[in-house]
Amino acid sequence: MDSPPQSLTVEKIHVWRGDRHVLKGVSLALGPGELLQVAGPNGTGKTTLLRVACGLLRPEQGRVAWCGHPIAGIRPQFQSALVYAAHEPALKGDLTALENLRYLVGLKRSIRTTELEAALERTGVAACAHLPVRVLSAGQRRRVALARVLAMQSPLWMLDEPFTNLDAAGSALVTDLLREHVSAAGMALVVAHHEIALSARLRRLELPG
Amino acid sequence: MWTWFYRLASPPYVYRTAAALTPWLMTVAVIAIVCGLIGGLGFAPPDYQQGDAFRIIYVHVPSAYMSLFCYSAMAVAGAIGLIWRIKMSYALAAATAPVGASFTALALVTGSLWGRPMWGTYWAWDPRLTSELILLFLYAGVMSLRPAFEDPARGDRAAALLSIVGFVNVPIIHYSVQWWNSLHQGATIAKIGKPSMPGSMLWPLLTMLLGFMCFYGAVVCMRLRGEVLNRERQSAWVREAIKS
Amino acid sequence: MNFWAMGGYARFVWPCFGLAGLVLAWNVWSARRFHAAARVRVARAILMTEE
Amino acid sequence: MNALAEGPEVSALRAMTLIVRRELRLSFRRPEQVLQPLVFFLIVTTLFPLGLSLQLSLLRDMAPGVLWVAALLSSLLSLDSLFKSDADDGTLDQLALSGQSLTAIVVAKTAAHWLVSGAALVLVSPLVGIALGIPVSVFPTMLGSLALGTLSLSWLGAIGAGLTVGLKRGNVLVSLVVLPLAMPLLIFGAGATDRAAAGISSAGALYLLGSLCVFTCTLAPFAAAAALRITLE
Repeated sequence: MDSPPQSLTVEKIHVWRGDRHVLKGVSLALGPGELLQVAGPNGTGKTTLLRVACGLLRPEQGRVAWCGHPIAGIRPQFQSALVYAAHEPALKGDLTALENLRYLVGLKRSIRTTELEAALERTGVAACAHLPVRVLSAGQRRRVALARVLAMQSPLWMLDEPFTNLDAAGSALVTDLLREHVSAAGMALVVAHHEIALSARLRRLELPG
Repeated sequence: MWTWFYRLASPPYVYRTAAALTPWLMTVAVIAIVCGLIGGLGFAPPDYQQGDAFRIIYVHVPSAYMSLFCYSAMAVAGAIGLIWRIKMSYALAAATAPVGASFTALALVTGSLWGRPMWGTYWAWDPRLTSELILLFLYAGVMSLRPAFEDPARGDRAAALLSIVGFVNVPIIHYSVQWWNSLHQGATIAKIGKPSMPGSMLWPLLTMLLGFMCFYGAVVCMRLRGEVLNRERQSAWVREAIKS
Repeated sequence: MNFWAMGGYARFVWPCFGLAGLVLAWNVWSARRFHAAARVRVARAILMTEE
Repeated sequence: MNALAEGPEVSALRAMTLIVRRELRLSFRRPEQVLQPLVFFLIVTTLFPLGLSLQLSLLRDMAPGVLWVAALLSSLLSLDSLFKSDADDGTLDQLALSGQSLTAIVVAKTAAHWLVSGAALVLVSPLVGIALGIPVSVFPTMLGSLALGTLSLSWLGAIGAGLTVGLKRGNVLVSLVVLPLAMPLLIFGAGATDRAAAGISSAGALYLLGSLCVFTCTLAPFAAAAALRITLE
């Protein structure tokens, strides 16, 4: 039986923050193999849009749907298909990189240490696996957070500024990972100022100032 | 029934209705309070045990009653707001809090002034007064939580949740304080309020109660208008209403 | 005169009623002020957007 | 295969054990966070005899109350760390998006928090009991009441911590919010210890404390999860 492909739709989202009308009727749609870059000046609600799309923030108006169902009703299924990497890397300084991954990824799927090590290897921080995150540089932390995104193996990625704190090699790595993910029919919603060097299947959503 | 419910949720309707209700409620309140005062101070006979000191009952009991009533109203309004996401019921909860807290403070002060001739001290850790004091702390918690949030919508919801939790706790606090007091029997002598009261003592009390209720209604309507304006600052109807 | 003496309890009874009056008056005053302040805020917001 | 994937493949119980293990490991890496409230507990109980100018008989009468007030205050201190650090570094968002129910997460986190704060406090309390002159025969009641009381307080505290997690100066506010709710715990807990010290049966107070504990354990997780949902947004 053929089922409709996985898709994320955000329809006419309105969000107020106190008196500020942050998001004014933003809509977007994302299907398999697509990458949507959200861009725009600071303070235009890019992070807010991402938080709405992943269900952390309930919009005053509008709806977010996953495979055609409003996410409020299918929260567990939606969340297990989703990985969100916020601006903060969500790592505990007192735990090692590996422990950090194990505890957060482990909530979503049962995972073996070797898989986690492979993910750290892929993002180039395998050497730091057993170091407390406290001693890592900002760029290395970003890479550990990327390893978490990889290890979750979710079809839908939502990344908030994945290029910050990364050197040229790191940025190239993010682009590579995004390309691989998208060509494997994954979906990605990325907030970035940075031009993403992906010609195929990249769309941009510019939020007005 | 539901259309009525939804109309109540509409800010302009609430704003206009509150404005229309205020003078009526205030008139009834003033009349009832004056009648209650005349009855309580003039016509009610002195208590056979407490003499004229018992007349404090005419402000103490209504304010103590209102303190609980306001807290319940706040919790119920908060629950309605959380369940149906109605902004106006948060506005009602926010308008109720300071009024309820002031009644609680009044009940405490009058209770302790009543306690002085009865117990020989202003504060005897009487169970009712102690519960009333804790209720004041609960009000303080709700009232300081709401403005702590930069986003008023979140402050409203947080305060609503806290008032519901507090509401569930009020009976527990009340009975625990009574249990605690039973350990130290002998500290309190006089029991406030008699099981049976002659009519000439009772009717002024009920009239005062009615007066306090209507007074609460009038003051909340006035505050509610302010809350509605604060919340709907951006909307067109508010601007029209203020311009004219 | 007996009435004002309240059977010797005057210094407890009258402060109670006085305080009750004060609290009621405070409620009316603060509610009015609250509403007025909200009106001023809206009026200011209107001025700012019209300029 | 349906486009809608199944729910989380990790069971709620497994997820909760994982969170408890994570919290415990974090506390062991930062032992000072566990020890500081305990030291505070000891210091506060030292203040009372000094303030009462060593009237030992008076002190002995007051001991259960002193012990309980100090326990309450030091448990409040540790509440701040319950959700705050996770909220600051974004872990709380990740937990909320983990596909597990927020209530289960709250239960796990609070249980772990009680293990390192409340249970530790119970273990230290005999020291304080001896210093305050509480007879050893009272210790079972004292320990039992403290265990039940701190557990309930952790649940109430989870609500308070959840409500204030996004606030910059939430610390004082937590006390303001939680302490009035905790007064019944103090009454029954100190009452039980008091009665045991006076040689009266403390069973009634302990039962009441136990029922309060069951009550908070069943309802507070939902309230705390709701609080987190409000403040996370």
